[in-house]
Amino acid sequence: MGGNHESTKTDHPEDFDHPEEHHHDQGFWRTYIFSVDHKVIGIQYSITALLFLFFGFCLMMIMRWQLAFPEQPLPILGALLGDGMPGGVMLPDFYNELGAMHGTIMVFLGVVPLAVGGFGNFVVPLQIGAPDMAFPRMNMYSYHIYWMGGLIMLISFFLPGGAANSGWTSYPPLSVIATMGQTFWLLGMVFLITSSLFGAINFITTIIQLRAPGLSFMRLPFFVWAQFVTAFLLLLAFPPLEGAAILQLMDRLADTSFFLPSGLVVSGQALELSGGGSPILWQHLFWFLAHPEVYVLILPAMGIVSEVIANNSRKPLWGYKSLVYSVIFLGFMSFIVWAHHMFITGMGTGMAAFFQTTTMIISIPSVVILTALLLSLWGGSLRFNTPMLFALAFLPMFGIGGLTGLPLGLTATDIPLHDTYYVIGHFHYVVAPGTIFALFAGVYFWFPKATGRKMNEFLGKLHFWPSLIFMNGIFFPMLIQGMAGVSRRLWDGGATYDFAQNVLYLNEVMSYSAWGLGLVQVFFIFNFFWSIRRGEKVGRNPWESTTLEWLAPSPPPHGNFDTVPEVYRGPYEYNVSGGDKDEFTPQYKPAGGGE
Amino acid sequence: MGHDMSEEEIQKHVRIYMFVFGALLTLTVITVAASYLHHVVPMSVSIAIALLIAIVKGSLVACYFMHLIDERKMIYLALILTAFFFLGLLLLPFLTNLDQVQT
Amino acid sequence: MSSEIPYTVDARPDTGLNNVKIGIWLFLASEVMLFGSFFASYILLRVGAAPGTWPEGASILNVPLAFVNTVVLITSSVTMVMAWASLKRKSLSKYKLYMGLTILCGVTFMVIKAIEYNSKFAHHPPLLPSTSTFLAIYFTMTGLHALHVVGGSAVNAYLWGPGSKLWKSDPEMFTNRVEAAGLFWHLVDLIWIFLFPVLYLL
Amino acid sequence: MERFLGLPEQASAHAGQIDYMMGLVHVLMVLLFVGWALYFLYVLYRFRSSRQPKADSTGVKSKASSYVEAGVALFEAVLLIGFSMPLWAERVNDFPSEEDAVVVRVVGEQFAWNIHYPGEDGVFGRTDIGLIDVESNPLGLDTDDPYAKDDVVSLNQLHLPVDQPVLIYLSSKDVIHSFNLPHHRVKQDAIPGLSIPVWFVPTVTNADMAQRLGQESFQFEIACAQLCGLGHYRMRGFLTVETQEEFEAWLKQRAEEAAAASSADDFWNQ
Ligand code: HEA
Ligand code: HEA
Ligand code: CUA
Ligand SMILES: [Cu+2]
Repeated sequence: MGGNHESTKTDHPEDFDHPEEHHHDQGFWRTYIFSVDHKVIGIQYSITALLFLFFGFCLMMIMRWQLAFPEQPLPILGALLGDGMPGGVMLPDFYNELGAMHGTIMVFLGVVPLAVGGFGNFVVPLQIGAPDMAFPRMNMYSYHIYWMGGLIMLISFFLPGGAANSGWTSYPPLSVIATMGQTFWLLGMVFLITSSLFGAINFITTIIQLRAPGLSFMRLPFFVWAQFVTAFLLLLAFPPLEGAAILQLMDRLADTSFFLPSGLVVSGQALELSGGGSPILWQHLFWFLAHPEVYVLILPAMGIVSEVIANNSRKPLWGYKSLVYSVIFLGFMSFIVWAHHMFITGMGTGMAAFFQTTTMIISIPSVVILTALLLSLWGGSLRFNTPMLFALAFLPMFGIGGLTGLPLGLTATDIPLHDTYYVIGHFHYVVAPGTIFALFAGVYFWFPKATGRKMNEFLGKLHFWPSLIFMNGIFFPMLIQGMAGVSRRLWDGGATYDFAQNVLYLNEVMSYSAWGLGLVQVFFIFNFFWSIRRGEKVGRNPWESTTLEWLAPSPPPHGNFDTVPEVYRGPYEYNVSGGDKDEFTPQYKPAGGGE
Repeated sequence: MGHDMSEEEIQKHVRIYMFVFGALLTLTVITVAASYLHHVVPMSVSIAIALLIAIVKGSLVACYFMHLIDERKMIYLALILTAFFFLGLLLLPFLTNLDQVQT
Repeated sequence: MSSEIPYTVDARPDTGLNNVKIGIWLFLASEVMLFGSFFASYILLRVGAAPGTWPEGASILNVPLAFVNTVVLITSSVTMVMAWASLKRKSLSKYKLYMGLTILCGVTFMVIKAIEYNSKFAHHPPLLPSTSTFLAIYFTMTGLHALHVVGGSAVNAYLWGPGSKLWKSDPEMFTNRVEAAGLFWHLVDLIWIFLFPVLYLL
Repeated sequence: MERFLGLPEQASAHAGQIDYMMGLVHVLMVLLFVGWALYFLYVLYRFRSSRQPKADSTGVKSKASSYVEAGVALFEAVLLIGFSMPLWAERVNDFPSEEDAVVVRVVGEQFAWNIHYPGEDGVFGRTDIGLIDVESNPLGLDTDDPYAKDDVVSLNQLHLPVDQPVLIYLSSKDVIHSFNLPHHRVKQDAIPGLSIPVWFVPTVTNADMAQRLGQESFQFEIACAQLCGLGHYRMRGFLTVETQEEFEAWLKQRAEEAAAASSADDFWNQ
């Protein structure tokens, strides 16, 4: 126990220990694998999650072949994929496996771990001026539980009968009578949920307890606020899904019938069951989690975008307070809209009225947040570097995604749109060119902090522009197909149906766009690895930013800061004083203390 | 709980614990006894009695054993939030059952 | 160590809390939501059951045993809080006594639980989770609760045995740990207080 | 508007209302998007750093954005209260009485739609899962039940008379399916253990629709909208909307076919 409580309170931080001097060699395993340092854990999370994202995307690229050219053998790769693709032609069951696993991997193994585990871990302690997370050991466990959950999901592909194939929503009874892959899916989910719970406890405690002196809640960077609210969503929404997963495991392994009604007949064979369960119960428990979950996907992204926009427009965020209140309100409301995914299950007027009203209400804070970000640009001095491009593109893309949520949220218009590609288009606009773009922005933005080097700008732009075009090439046609009534999760992309014929040509457009998107990720992957060694070397604050993480050395050592930082002002004081040169006042600059 | 407590304070606490212990035992006995009543009173009444007693017992544990009776604001805030969503969760089955489309 | 984390033991002045205290309460909040989902399922299944098919708990389950178990668990909660109070009085030996009793209660609870389960399995015809939805929810909820008892007892045993060495070097941190373990243990008790009437009596 | 949005042709009484509302929502969406997009592009051009080397940190003072937000909220309220809620209430409350409507039971299974008409007596015969036979009796209809004698059962072929309310009782034998009639703006999950009523009024016959589209022939389709297993993509049924006479003729023909089939069965069973 060093007397560090003392030093955190002191006004003379000089006598705080210098981390470098204490840096003893901990060996490879302790430094890189079983590290308790939040930065190492953050990077572990990020890399693992990026790999999963890429893997999830590859699954989809294979599926898109079948969607564009139903029943034609997939060249080259087809032969390697084994049982699911005899002669290179994808079987419907295999398609369903890939679809379910794409959704699961993207959401639970890709975006959440990257946005929360990766960026949250790496950036939050730095931004609040803390030496580490509140519970470093638990932090390490949550990473290791995460990859184990991921491994269980991956292993399930090799089981007899393959991976889970009942969609990422796993609706029973289908999921209960499904192959063993579903059991692994449920087990994997229990791991992932546990990991997220540990993470959430850690984040909340860290943000409440470890803020640097002077860093009041209303001086927190918006990213920290977003992570704070996200952590509460994870903490309180995930346990019911854990409960539901346990119940479904019981149904599968102990022959209970929580989700199975009496009188089920599968392929002409009456099932031997006690019956008396309810399939709707699963849907309620699932969406009680999964709606907050979709805000878990978007809030950190909004946080990243806010940081990047404030920094690169060189002016304070417009309406910081309204942003904070909106994000809190959004988090709160997200718990009471869940049943808008279930309008078509036979819902009476009362419940439908309640849930569509809450859904409309929840769209208002999103509009407020987006408006604040858009207005922040006015009067700025916009620097169009790569992170900024991705952050800017986020705005209209999230706009399309969010706006298409409105007709889905109103029961009457949801009737023709539910479970069509319109829904797929809606949420991919928010998660792919929305969240994924924000995450890319974050990678480009904080890469210098993590490595001490910048990523290449030219390659960055080469990555950005085609990505933007291809993203729209994939997802806009989905809205058109959905309007025409094409259902989702169709192995042949709708070819069976007459009414779908005149929008079928779009399947090819989407598939080529998806492969194009895959191709241009090469620029990113190359840039990423090349820049680790060869990128332009930078100092502590390459983006001339105001928040605390840029006070630490790049990369920050164990313990982060040379001295405990003190905070004197709000997070975004760019160009608040006069003069005609661009200037900024970091949070750690004492009042009156000039350059 | 602040970390420096005088001997008297602790004594006082211990007395409270013993009192709560007695109350919990008594209430448990009452619940079981009352459950035999349900042949006399309607089911809904006996459910209400049982849950009411359980809530009282739960509150005793939470307030005194878990010291919620004097905790910090931050903890209260977190718990109020939880309680709210917990109630939402309990409402869910009623929502489902009462509002299913029927002719 | 340079990267010592603040407020692991002492309270942060403006929140008045140390990290462990916040952490454990957040964890308890998530536990409440976990069991909340089971209670919600219970209600839904019960309300939705075809009339007359939902059995009365007492007609299948053993109320006297469960009653004894309730008393055992309540007692353990008292001994737990007494263990913590003993540390406040700076008496490790008293602490060991009370903590030992708590663990004993936990084990007793599990033994009784095992007897209960066994009699269900040994019943003719066996009463299994797959027998009826009532039994399914009974086994799932009590099973998960039992896992919590086992987990809590394991932590308690650690704090009673090897973990108590910390008392010498850092009594305050040790007291905090015992308090956190206590909070968890009380929650386990609290959950049982609701499980007992809901499953056995109604 | 439905043309513009690319919705399928309308073929039921309420389709127009839903499409009208769909149009309204999309007008709001397009207005918002285009408005903000114009602002956005202008800002990107006007405030690029080469043109504006030092940012002006004052920020926007105008209240316009608050009015826009309030406008959005108001518009949403109108959509909710003026359109969505009444439309929904009509769909789930105002069921036609069984006397006035054509009553049909539709039972989903992996991967087909079983259609069950009550026949002349208007009462569905008893079904029992014990009697189910995949080939000959997919619904498990109890042929000893007097009400069952005149029942008509068909697979994937739903016939309905035009301009008459239809009341469908929807359920499922195995997993969740979703009964989707894209042209009629009807979609309802078929959930095992529940029997969920759906109603609508088909207003266009197959022949009329063929004419409207300038095609030789036209067939309405029943699509399954909920993932139900490996055959989800091909769980396609057919809806034929026809005149009352054609409908009755079809029912009769089906009944005769069924009788013939069952007597053939009897023959083999002897
Ligand atoms: C990050 C994820 C995310 C986000 C943020 C949202 C946001 C919203 N979602 Fe979405 N949703 C999903 C992910 C998300 N959703 C997923 C994954 C599904 C499908 C799950 C499945 O079935 O598999 C889904 C499905 C879904 C449904 C169910 C559809 C169905 O199955 O029938 C509904 C219905 O109400 C809905 C509504 C909404 C609404 C009203 C919002 C609102 O919060 C949106 C509010 C935002 C706005 C209103 C935008 C404001 C725009 C502007 C101010 C203009 C800006 C313009 C420029 C910059 C040019 N969503
Ligand atoms: C976060 C969520 C998320 C994300 C990001 C995506 C991204 C994409 N999704 Fe998916 N999708 C879902 C969640 C997501 N999806 C869900 C939940 C479903 C429903 C599943 C179900 O029906 O149950 C679905 C379904 C779904 C379908 C419908 C299938 C069907 O109904 O049958 C389609 C069809 O095209 C599709 C396509 C795509 C494409 C082309 C992308 C692309 O945008 C992907 C882009 C990805 C990248 C650009 C990753 C890049 C990463 C790297 C380059 C890493 C580099 C690595 C290192 C440096 C180490 N998705
Ligand atoms: Cu039946 Cu999809
Ligand atoms: Cu939602």
